[in-house]
Amino acid sequence: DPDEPSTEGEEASGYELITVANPADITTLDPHNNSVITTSAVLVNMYSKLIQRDASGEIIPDLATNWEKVDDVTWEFELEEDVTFHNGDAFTAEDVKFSLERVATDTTLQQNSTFREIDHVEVVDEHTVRVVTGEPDPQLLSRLSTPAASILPANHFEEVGADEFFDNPVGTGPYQFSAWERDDHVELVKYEDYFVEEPKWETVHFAVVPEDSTRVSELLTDGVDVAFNIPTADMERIDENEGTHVALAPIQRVIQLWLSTEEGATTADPAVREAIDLAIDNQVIIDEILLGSATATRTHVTPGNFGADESLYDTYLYDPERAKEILAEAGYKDGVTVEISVNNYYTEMAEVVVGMLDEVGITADIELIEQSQFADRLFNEDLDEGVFVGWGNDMFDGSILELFKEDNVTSYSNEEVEALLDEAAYNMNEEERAAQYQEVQQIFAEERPVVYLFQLEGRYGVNDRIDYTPRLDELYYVDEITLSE
Amino acid sequence: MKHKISFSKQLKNIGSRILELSTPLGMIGLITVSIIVILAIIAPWVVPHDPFSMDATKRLTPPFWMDGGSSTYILGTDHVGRDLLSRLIYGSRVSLLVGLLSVLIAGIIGLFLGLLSGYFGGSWIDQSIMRVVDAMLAIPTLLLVLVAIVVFEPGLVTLILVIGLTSWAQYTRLVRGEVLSVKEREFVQSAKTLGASNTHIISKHILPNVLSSFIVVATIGIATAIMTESSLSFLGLGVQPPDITWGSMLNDGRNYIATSWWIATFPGLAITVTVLAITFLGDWLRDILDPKLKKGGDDDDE
Amino acid sequence: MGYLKRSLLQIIPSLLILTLIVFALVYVAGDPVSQMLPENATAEDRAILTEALGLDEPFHIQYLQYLGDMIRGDFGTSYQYQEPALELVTERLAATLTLSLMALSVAIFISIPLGILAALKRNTVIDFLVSGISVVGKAMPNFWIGIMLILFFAVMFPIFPVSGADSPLHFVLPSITLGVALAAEMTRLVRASVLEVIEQEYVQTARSKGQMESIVIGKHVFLNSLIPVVTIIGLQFPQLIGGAIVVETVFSWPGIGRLLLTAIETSDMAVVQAIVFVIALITIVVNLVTDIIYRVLDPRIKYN
Amino acid sequence: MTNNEQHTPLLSVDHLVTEFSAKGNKSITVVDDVSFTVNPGEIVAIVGESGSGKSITSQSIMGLLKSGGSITNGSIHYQGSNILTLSKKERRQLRGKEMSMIFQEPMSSLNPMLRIKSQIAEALRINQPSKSKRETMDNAIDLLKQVEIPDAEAVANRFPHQLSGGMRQRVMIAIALAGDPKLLIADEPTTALDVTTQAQILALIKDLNKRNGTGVIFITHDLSVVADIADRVLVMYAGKIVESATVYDLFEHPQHPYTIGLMKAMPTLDSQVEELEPISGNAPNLANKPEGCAFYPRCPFATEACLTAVPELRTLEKGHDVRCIHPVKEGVLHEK
Amino acid sequence: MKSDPKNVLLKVAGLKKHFPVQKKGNKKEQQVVKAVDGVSFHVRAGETLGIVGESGSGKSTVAKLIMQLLQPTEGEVVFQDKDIFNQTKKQRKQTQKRIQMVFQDPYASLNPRMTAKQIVTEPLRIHEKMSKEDLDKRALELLEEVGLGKHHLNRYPHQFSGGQRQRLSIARAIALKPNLIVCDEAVSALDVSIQAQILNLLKQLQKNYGIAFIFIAHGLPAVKHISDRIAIMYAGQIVEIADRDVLFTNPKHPYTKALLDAVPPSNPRHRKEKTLVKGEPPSLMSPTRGCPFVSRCPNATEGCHTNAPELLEHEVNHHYACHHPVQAPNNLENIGGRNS
Ligand SMILES: Nc1ncnc2c1ncn2[C@@H]1O[C@H](COP(=O)(O)OP(=O)(O)OP(=O)(O)O)[C@@H](O)[C@H]1O
Ligand SMILES: Nc1ncnc2c1ncn2[C@@H]1O[C@H](COP(=O)(O)OP(=O)(O)OP(=O)(O)O)[C@@H](O)[C@H]1O
Ligand SMILES: [Mg+2]
Ligand SMILES: [Mg+2]
Ligand code: NI
Repeated sequence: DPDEPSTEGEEASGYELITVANPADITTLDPHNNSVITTSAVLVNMYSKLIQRDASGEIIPDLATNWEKVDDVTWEFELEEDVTFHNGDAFTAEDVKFSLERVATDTTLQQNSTFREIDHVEVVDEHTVRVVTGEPDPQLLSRLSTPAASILPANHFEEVGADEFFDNPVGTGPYQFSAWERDDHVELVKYEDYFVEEPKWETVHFAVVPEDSTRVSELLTDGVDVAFNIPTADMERIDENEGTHVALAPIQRVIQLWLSTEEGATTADPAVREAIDLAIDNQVIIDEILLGSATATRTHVTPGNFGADESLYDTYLYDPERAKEILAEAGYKDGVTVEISVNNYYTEMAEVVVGMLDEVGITADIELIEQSQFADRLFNEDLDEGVFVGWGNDMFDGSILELFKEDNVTSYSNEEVEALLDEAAYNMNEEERAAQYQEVQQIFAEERPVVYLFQLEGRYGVNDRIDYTPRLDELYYVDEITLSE
Repeated sequence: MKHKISFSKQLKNIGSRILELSTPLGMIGLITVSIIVILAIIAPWVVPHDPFSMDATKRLTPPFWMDGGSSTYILGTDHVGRDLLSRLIYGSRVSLLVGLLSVLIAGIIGLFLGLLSGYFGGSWIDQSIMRVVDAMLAIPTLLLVLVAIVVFEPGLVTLILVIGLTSWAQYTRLVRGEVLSVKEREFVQSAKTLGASNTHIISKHILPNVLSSFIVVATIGIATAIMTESSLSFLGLGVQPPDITWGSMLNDGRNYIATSWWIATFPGLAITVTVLAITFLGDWLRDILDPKLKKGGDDDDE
Repeated sequence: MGYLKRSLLQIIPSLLILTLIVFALVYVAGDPVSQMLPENATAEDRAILTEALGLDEPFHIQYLQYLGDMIRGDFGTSYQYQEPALELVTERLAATLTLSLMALSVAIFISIPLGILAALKRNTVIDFLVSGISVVGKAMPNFWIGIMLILFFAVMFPIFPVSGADSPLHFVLPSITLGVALAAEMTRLVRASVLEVIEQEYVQTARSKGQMESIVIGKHVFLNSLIPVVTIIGLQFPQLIGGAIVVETVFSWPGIGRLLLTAIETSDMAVVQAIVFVIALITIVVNLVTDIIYRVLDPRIKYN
Repeated sequence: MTNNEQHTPLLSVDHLVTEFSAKGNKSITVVDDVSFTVNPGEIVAIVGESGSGKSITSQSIMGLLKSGGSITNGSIHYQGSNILTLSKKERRQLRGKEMSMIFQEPMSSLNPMLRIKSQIAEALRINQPSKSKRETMDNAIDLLKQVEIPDAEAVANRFPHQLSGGMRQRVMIAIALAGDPKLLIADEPTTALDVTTQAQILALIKDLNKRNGTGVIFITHDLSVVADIADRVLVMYAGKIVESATVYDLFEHPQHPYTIGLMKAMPTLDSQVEELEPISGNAPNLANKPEGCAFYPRCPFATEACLTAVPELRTLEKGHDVRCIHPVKEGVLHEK
Repeated sequence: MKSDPKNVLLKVAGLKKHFPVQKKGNKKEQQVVKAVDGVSFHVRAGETLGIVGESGSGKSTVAKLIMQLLQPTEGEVVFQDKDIFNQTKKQRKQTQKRIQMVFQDPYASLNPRMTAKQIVTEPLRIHEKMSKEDLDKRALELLEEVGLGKHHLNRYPHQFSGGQRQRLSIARAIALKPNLIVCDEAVSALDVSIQAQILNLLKQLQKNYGIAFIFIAHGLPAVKHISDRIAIMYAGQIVEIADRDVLFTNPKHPYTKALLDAVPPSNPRHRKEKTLVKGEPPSLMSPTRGCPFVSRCPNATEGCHTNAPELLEHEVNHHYACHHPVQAPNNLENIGGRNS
């Protein structure tokens, strides 16, 4: 197995090796061609971006020390000096231009669509670049702070070509690539010349343990330091076990129930939608199924995201009696039947929701949809009137609300919302823009094209020897992990 | 009228054969399978609770004999508070259905092609059937089912069809082999000398003589199908809720094995016991269906 | 060698049929485009990608294209990994084959002594026990066995590591898990086969020479009862690999089964096709090899 | 008798009873109170219908009963000592060296996986473990030559399936001779063979018997083979010996109705009869044998008494025993 | 008699059956087993022709050819003046009705899953449309004809003894009142006491219905007992064919002579020194140009190796194929008498 850091002669510091167990392997080492969060979670340790988010979602410097808006379509970034890639190449503005233009122009890259707004990148001088977008793009900073905006060494990359480069990739991050044993683990080692400070850990392992119970077993037997996505059932066991504990933190995923407003759908009747909202006891699901590891919400734009309406956060509506009344008033004497497509990843929660709906006289027929089929079915509009999903928001932006713009899944149409979203999309005035999104959230809460249930928390099993505070973006910045006293 | 008498006599013969050839294991198999089948049929009338109704506040109740157990939920409840016993009983329905129907599909295809292939052994018909069989047998059933399930979306009907349509090859091979050997037996030759047609020979002479080994293997096939379903459930591709199968129950409980063992253990036991019982039954059927194995001898003239 | 040539010739149509089955399935499965794009991609984004991947051609063109590529050794590119699918498969093949072979060894190691024992002690308590255990072994879902083994032998009594494929110790639990069913099947077979051989007249002949019973069993009974056992290994091999899909998941084993599941989850069909094809090819080769072993073992075939 | 008193017989079987226990059922007596002796240099034939217990008798002597079978009564003395009291190992050491056996089916009595030479060598090595490999091989080929196998060297290198039935039976005899046994049991060694081959094998066994003085128990259901080879004959019916006599005595003065029946039923080359006289009915099922005389249902001479009385084996004249209440007097055969 | 064409029921002329086989080694050439290699004979209505020969000499193959279970390589089989291999499907069915067969193995020749009634009425169901009542009646008649009774009707083959099964086979064979029954080793597997029952039954049936038999067997005594004429087969050919008594008293072919010599005596008093044929029958795959018996023949000369003798009618009704026939008549002792 991997080269255990040699501790001969020295006292073992404890920082020799940290192992993080994920349910899935990384899919690629190419940050521009990846849309899987577990992959990004690993890659952020190897590559840097111009800017990044801190644990709470604030944008902070990374390779860029300063940035400012030149005009509505131009941003200027001042770059860090004396930065070297893991192979020794110096980091310059050319690398930024190369990297951002690669992802913005190569249509075969999975992240191309996110960066298509970028028209070109101008090298002002060796340590200054300008990013120019086609249209005014208020989300540009969000885009540039995602792992997909990672900076690669232009010269080296062009010299060896993509295939060879990703066999042995280099970045400017705190850890450098060492080995990738497919479906087993990725190994990173400390990059001594990291431009911020010397990284703490000698070696980092991202192990792949797909089976939940096995991952927990690994944690319990000290096989791993951090086990991501542990089953709620095991939380108590991990906490009670000597030497391990559970760390929880909100993540960007909100469980929600889309309700079609298309003519003919049962849920087209606002009364039904309201009844559904009122019938669901969010807290019971949170407490019983998730053992508290979630926060009730009535909006998708949760705190830490641009344009969040905090009044709709950490709250929910539950009034089964009123739900029954509403249905009765609306004339549903024999009850209502709603068909719901469920992303099978959330089967357990959906089953409980079905039970709750049943209480108020709404019969829910659920159809489970395999995770891999879900996106396909969604795009082919081959889903039932109700759709039970968990939806992320990797831009940390209110623009996620555009899901319900124009021809959307729920056929929801509201001119006001349309107008607000259209404006916000290109509005470079942050305050105004935030207000626009907040207004949309209020309208949604009223009209319910979607019933938001709760924001999930990431569940991490952690070995007591380390201190680990999970992040909102579910990424592991390994250097944030320290040995506990 | 005469044949009616002989028919009832035959029935009686079968009855007495069953008793005569009873072995402890065979009886255990027969009785267990009967109980399961009966339970499956009368499930709606005997379940103590609605197997679908959940009560999140009652979740993870242990079986009645344990601390915190309750006599209302004899085997406890699952992770969303549904009665395990009721689900177990209901689960037998779909599990058996999957087993029976998929084997029925596979069996009919397999038997038909096997008879064809064996009877016309060596001909192009045989050759082409066998090449397809080789192709089918070269891929692990589970893999084939897996790919197919993903293509056609998981669900009860898909599952039955897919298991059925991917597992016929083994029956074809078995039947073909049997046919090839039965075909050479002298009684088939003698039927040929009588001028019997191919259909007559296949239906009257070959089929009855390959049927017993076929039935035995098909019985085991039911058990295999139940196991395949549970493996698929484990991989999240089995029968989808609200349909209940033992496999899906087992899968529901797999994250609770360390904390609430009963959720996965009872369906696991149910699968094991059923598969065992079916295996016993199959072994025993082999004996029952063999007219030669008959105890005692009334060989002599009465 | 006429036999070998004939067998090899028979493989070709089977493989063709196989590619057709797999390709048809994958074709029906639809395109992977939606998987490849981020959540907030638009229809336009999809169209661009579809064309880029050449997924807009009709079925037969795509199939012929696929066949042609395959003959050239190109099984397509995994969109997930951006690598040749075949390479991905062969990379992981070793892990799965090692696991399967270990499981096979476990099965052989368990079944042969037990099967012989049961046959020699026919109708005794030992026979009943062995047969009982083997039937139960076959009737338990293997993932269940795996999870239980981890719970007992890695967590409660930390004798073996939980998962992974790093040291020889890591092999123990997974190969037992995977081997149990085969061991059960083979035990039954060995028992039946020994029972059959032991009734043969040539065994009596050996005894009538005054040969020691242990040698009679070892030399005359065992060798002859091995033949059906060899054939069953060939037949059971695909099921072993099938079982590996599940076992690899339980034990985080970096093999083909895991790759397949990921590929299926992400509709990475090039990889699925490559896996099915490679497994089928291996199965066919294994069958050929067992057939040859069988022919070598049995002089009745060899010298006729 | 005079001869017998001087030497103890080679083999003496007394009141042998062998039973088979079938699962759950009461056990069936397959060999029932069988007594006979074999002297050195003597060929004793056992005849009887299929299922009459001939093979089980021989397996009892060899100690090779299959599972389920056991000797429940009687004794078997070999050269004066009761071999039933020997340990398993001592019993095994008798086999091959003192007594050996040839089986009915030449097709299945050789191990299909081993070359002829190694099967013969195996028998040789058990008896002379000290010999070198070369010597053993040479001996094996000598043995093959002894049983008149042409081209012995080549045949030694073949596998059983490459030989014809007659050759295999010769190989079996060679194996049986490897230990120079004093007693050879041949269980229907020629039944599966052609007449011409049968004649060759019979000649070979006779020759052996003459040359080496080997005592032979020859089991058959063919009376003419008996006529050709035997010194003494035991007729078995339903597990019991019903008649025992010298071969001449038996053919000239058969006493038991069953023996007579067999003779009349047998077509011969020298007879000119239009119709054979078969024995009516079928052999009894051993699991529910009739009370009284087992042959009663098929016997043309049966009386009331036969229905209940179990006949004893009686000595009618010197060396001629019959198990019948009213044995056929001399001349009956002609009268009928 | 022989020249009376009306009396000839079955005529076999120049019949050959060569089985192609794969031989190991890289030789491309097609190997054949000449199982039957130029066999001619005839059977008259109501008579019994015995065929005797060593194992593998082609007896069963001849039987199968006559039963149309095999297609001949060459030659013809004429039954009631029609070449049976050259007929329409309808005619074929007619022929099949007229020729029946009884097989050797009473355990294998009956379908274990049919009752006695079903077995004996199967030919009737195939060839004749009969009412159920008639079928039942006929089944009983047939069983009684072969010495079985009403209580046997609903039994399965395994509930019968070997002899009884052979009776069932015979009952099935006579169901359609055939003109010819081919018995391939029909009594070889039976005990003597039972064998006699079956032989008597066959004779009885022949007497009652005038059925002709082809009686194939190893055992010379049984063949002698039942046959009118006897053909001796060796290595796929008939080497001698004659009336029964002629054959036994005056065998001409050295193989016939050897065969007769090899038969064990019926009484120990008749033990004699035998002239044993040495060696094994020749391989059917590498036939010599000469006489098939040459390798084992005591009389063989140079000519026998190169020149195959033809089967010719050397004496009236006595055909044999030999250049050096046996001279002295066979001096069997006690011909005509039993052990008196
Ligand atoms: N293993 C066994 N279990 C039960 N019964 C047996 C067993 N072996 C033989 N028998 C019975 O013992 C009786 C005698 O068998 P045996 O083999 O001695 O007959 P045989 O005289 O040698 O007959 P054959 O001429 O057919 O060889 C038969 O009725 C048979 O059914
Ligand atoms: N289908 C076949 N393919 C190849 N060879 C065959 C086939 N059938 C028979 N033979 C061969 O033809 C020869 C004659 O066989 P046949 O069965 O006619 O002999 P037989 O005289 O009936 O022998 P037996 O007395 O043993 O029944 C044998 O050498 C046999 O091996
Ligand atoms: Mg015997
Ligand atoms: Mg034959
Ligand atoms: Ni009726």
